[in-house]
Amino acid sequence: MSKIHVTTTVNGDEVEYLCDPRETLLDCLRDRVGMMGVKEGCGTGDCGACSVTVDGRLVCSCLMLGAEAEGKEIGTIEGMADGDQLHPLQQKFIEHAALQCGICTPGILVAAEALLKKNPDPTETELRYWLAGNLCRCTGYDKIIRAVMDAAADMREAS
Amino acid sequence: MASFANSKDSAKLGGCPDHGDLMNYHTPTSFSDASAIASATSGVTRFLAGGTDVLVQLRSDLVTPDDLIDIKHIEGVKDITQRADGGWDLGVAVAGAEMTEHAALIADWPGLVEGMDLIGSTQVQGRATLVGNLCNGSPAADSVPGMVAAGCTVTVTGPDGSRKVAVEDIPAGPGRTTLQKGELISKVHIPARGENGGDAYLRFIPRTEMDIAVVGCAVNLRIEGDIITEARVVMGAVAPTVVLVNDAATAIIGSTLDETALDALAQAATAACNPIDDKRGTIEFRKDVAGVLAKRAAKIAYGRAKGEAQ
Amino acid sequence: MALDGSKPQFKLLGTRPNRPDGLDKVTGRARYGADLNAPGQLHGAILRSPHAHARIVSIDASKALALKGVKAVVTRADFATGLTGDDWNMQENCMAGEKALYDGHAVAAVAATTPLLAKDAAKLIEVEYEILPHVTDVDEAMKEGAPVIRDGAADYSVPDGLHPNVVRYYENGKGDLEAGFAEADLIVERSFKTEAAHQGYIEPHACLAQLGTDGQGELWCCTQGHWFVRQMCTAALGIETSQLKVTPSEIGGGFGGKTTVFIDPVALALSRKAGGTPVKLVMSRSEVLRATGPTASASMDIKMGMTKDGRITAASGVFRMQGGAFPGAPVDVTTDLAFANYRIENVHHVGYDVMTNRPKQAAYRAPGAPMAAFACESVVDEMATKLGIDPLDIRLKNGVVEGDRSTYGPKVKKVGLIETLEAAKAHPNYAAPLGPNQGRGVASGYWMNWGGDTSASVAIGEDGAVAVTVGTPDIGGSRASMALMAAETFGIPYENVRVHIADTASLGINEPTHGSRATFASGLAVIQSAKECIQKMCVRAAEKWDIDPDAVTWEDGFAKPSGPNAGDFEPLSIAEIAGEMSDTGGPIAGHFEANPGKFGGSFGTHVVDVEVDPETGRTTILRYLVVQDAGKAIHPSYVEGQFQGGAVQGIGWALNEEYVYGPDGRLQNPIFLDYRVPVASDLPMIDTVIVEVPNPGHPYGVRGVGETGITPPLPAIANAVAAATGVRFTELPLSPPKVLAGIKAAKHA
Amino acid sequence: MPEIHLWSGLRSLADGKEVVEVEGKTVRQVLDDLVAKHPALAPAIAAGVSVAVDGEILPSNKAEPVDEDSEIFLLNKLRGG
Repeated sequence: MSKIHVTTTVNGDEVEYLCDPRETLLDCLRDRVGMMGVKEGCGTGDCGACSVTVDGRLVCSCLMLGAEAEGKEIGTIEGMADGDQLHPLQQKFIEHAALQCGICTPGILVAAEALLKKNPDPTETELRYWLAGNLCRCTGYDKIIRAVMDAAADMREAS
Repeated sequence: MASFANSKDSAKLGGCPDHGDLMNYHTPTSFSDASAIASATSGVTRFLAGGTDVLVQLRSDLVTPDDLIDIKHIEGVKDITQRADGGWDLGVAVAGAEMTEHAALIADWPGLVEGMDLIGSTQVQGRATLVGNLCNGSPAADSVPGMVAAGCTVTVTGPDGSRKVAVEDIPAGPGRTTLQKGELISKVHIPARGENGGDAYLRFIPRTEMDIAVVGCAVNLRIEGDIITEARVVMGAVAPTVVLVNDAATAIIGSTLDETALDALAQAATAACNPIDDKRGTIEFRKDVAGVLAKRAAKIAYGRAKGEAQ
Repeated sequence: MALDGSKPQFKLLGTRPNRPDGLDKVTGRARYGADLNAPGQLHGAILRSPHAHARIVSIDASKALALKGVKAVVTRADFATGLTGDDWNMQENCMAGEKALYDGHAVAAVAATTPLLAKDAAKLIEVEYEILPHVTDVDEAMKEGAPVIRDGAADYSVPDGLHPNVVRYYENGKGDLEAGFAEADLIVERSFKTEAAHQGYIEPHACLAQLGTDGQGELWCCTQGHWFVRQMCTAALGIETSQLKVTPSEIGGGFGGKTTVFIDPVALALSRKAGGTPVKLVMSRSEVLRATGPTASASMDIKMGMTKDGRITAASGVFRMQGGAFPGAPVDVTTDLAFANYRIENVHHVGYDVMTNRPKQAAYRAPGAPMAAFACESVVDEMATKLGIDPLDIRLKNGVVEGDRSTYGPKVKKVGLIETLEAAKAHPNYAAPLGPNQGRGVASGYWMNWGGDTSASVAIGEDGAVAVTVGTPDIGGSRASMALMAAETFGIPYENVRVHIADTASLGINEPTHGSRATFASGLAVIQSAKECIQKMCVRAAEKWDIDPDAVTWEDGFAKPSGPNAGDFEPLSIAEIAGEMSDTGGPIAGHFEANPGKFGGSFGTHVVDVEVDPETGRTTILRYLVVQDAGKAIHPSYVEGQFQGGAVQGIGWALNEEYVYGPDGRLQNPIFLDYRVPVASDLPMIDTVIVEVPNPGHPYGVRGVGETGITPPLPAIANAVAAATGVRFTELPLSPPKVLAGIKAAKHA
Repeated sequence: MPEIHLWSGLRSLADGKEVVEVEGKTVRQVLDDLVAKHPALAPAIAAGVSVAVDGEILPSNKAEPVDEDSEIFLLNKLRGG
């Protein structure tokens, strides 16, 4: 059976894999690259648990083929912290108890980081709409929203 | 042109001892190549731009194409360019997020852009395209009423060359288009906005985000003074395809969008509905809300035409 | 055990330290059900019935098995025979036998070398069905002539003359209904319906299973309770419990839906058939929605009577609960808790457990309680409105307090309903001004909580650090509360405690993290185990000092002489005692095994403001307040999290979530696009007030808090919509088409 | 003697009685005595019941003590999520 050879960059590191044309980027990141922090909640782009960035753009990795990653720059939750230094969003999520089961957390962190890069000072409403594609069934979103707003404020102060 | 064949023979389920479902993935670098691949295959073909529908269908086992043709390697598919006449040409792989980040495009066609922007999540916006939304053939496609109301056309490239087609002539019914075998859309053309015009798109969904439109309505109009001189009203999700409702336009042309005109607009919008009862809404509900949305969208478009901040 | 009155001031309980597993969960390192792979593993896929009700005439897997890389196919024939009762129901639900009983029912499974190959192979399994008539609505299923799901499924409780689809009957009451209604100045009688809602956990079921032909196996899976998984899997496969070791992964939500099994026995059967090769099996979202969960749907009739001054004189209810193709709808909870908020002399309730061609219902957060609350609290609200009495006042007047006789029988113990009502009344949300098309709704709810089989151990390390081992998976931060309770008991820093979730081979049996029991029961077990350690450390100190062990006390992490008479010795720290333990008698550990009662129920009161668009029927939540009794909030952030999460699940159930079946009996909305759980932009912040009426049955006063929160939202929102529109809605969800139709009908009336 | 209160659905299996006086010092003993006095209740008890002794629900521990004047309620077996 012939597979497609893909060379791509994941969290700054070049990786290569062979994939079936039907495999999604999500499948490839998990099964071929070992990025298990990227979660599958639905496989249909409705839950956001598999959120990653591709060339800086936030996408659902379940809605992109692994073959399409050729030559791209992929960012996942595994690349969010700077070595042993957590990203402020990660730190605030822990402090605010913004996660219960934690399965949606990687996707929400990646999505929130993408927002703050684009808009460092979002309103609560902007944040809620930005995150509308990231389902969380545990928290009712309250503490997630608070954690992101708090992280954003800290990041603005630090910059 | 690169082509990756997963297997050569035509055996789908059961015929191949090595594997079951197979799919060939192609990455042509020109529309004519893409058309040639699609023309040559005898099986199910899908074009891959944003993939937000194609991959869902693949995942849900609804459609596993024999040939999947990724058109993002073709030059220019990500370009947004303004023509000399003031109109816009959009590449077929321009994602929603790229449109909503384009201030000049939004300034001209806020309704068209907001229709696109309403599709799916932020993540989906990073991939989804106007053309994908159009060719998916859903009567509830959020970007299509806005395109039709604006009077958009598309270039269709096929085995016999290219032709321009009005957007409203593409959908043929739920999940179907008028595109022939080997044909694909290669460019979207948005008319010049011109003076004193405004457009708007509203949809009704049960939640605030993430749903398929239960009813959608786009209004595009032009005024002279306070009087509406031109209008196009388009309804989505209320019939097998989006509907350009001439009676609704007639109801407001010549008016200042007063209460009488708005009521006539609502009536015409409701009358144009031929909806179904389904998990997303009832016939009665869709008809009622069609009128409500038509009024609300018309008011926004009118405000925009007058230059009021919206 | 009594409330520990000697410790009025807590040093750590009530603080908000970072959870111990936080770092793993924000960096993507935490391993959930689908995150483990075994060398050489196979991948499983399940073929599911496309029919709501069909006899399985034949299954031919030869084409699937002919594919290179396909290693095993299993059908029901590969499972144990002769099961009865709940075991049979569970097995039949995991793999259909003679009939497919609902759309999505598993009929065969395959293991192959890749996930795609397994999926492709499953499609090649040919099943011949004889399609049978089906029924998916509870009221239809009870009617004469309705298709019979399974004859002989009814138990002893069902009176003669009912349809065979009625499989359990429950009737409870007291007093004199007739006299009670005669005393009433106002009687309201209404019928209500709720649709099934899915737990909606974001992590689909997943497992990695290995079972050799020697009958020894291992299973890694996401579950709320791995001993339950072990019991069910071994029963389904006909092996002894001790032969299977189950290790729980981190769990991506459960809400009751992961207290049972769906795929785990199938993966084990595939592994066994494939000669013991590990098999990984992961559900897709549509499989989750079609074939797991959801909660029961309900059809209910309520009649209540009230005097002019707002005293409830009588209440009766009939509850018809649809639990899918198997017995088990929570008819008992629904009936018993329906009127449990109130002191009512004359009560009668009847419940029916009804089978239909739908997936087997699974527990969902306070299973059974929200439906009853919707019906009962809607009627109470309507009566309050008609009598012009404030809805909180009417609850203050009738709400149960300690010593009252409950509507379901026993006397009420110490509870905090009144305290929640008073706190709600004092909250600024209750006085916030309302605009046009806006309305405020109030409702209270109850969950009696749970103890259950519990086993834990606490061990002291050589350096005095503490390892806590519990058997209840951490779904929402329970490691943090366990560590807090252990640290509080020892008097040591929170950071010196590490909490582990043990596999099934490492502790006595544990019930799942369900019934709002983990913080109560595992917490109790941790405290008692820690106290056993302390007692042993005091003995070690006494021996060292050569004094009576009774003359040693434990304070803030140190053994000390209990007073001047005990002798003058330097206190010994936990680290000092631990450092010498090998020479003073060996390891120091404590453990606990029991099935504790006295779990102390939790009441909650919710206040919600909504705005309803009169032209489209869409409801927007403007403000939401949860007030609930936590007994003692060990880690307040996670208590608030439970309140908020429960409320938002209730909001979803009230407004947009529902199972939609077509005329063909197939589920029409098996993806998150159309199974509409609330998204971030649908909601405001969820305000919370933690009320603390300590539970006398727990040393630190803990009451479980997980479930009560989903009980009040259904009626609170319906009551708010009634206030905003003037229309009383009696069917959930309050989807826009329904609400708009109601508004229009009221206009024309 | 301790008294066991039966839910309405059980009363037909106990000669219509709502309350049955029983002997015993533990939950197990009083349940055994209840079934001895009213054998028709056997399947119901075997199917599993929750027992509330003096207002306290005891999930399943049959060794729990019962006093001479205890008020005992049988409840359908409860289960959480």
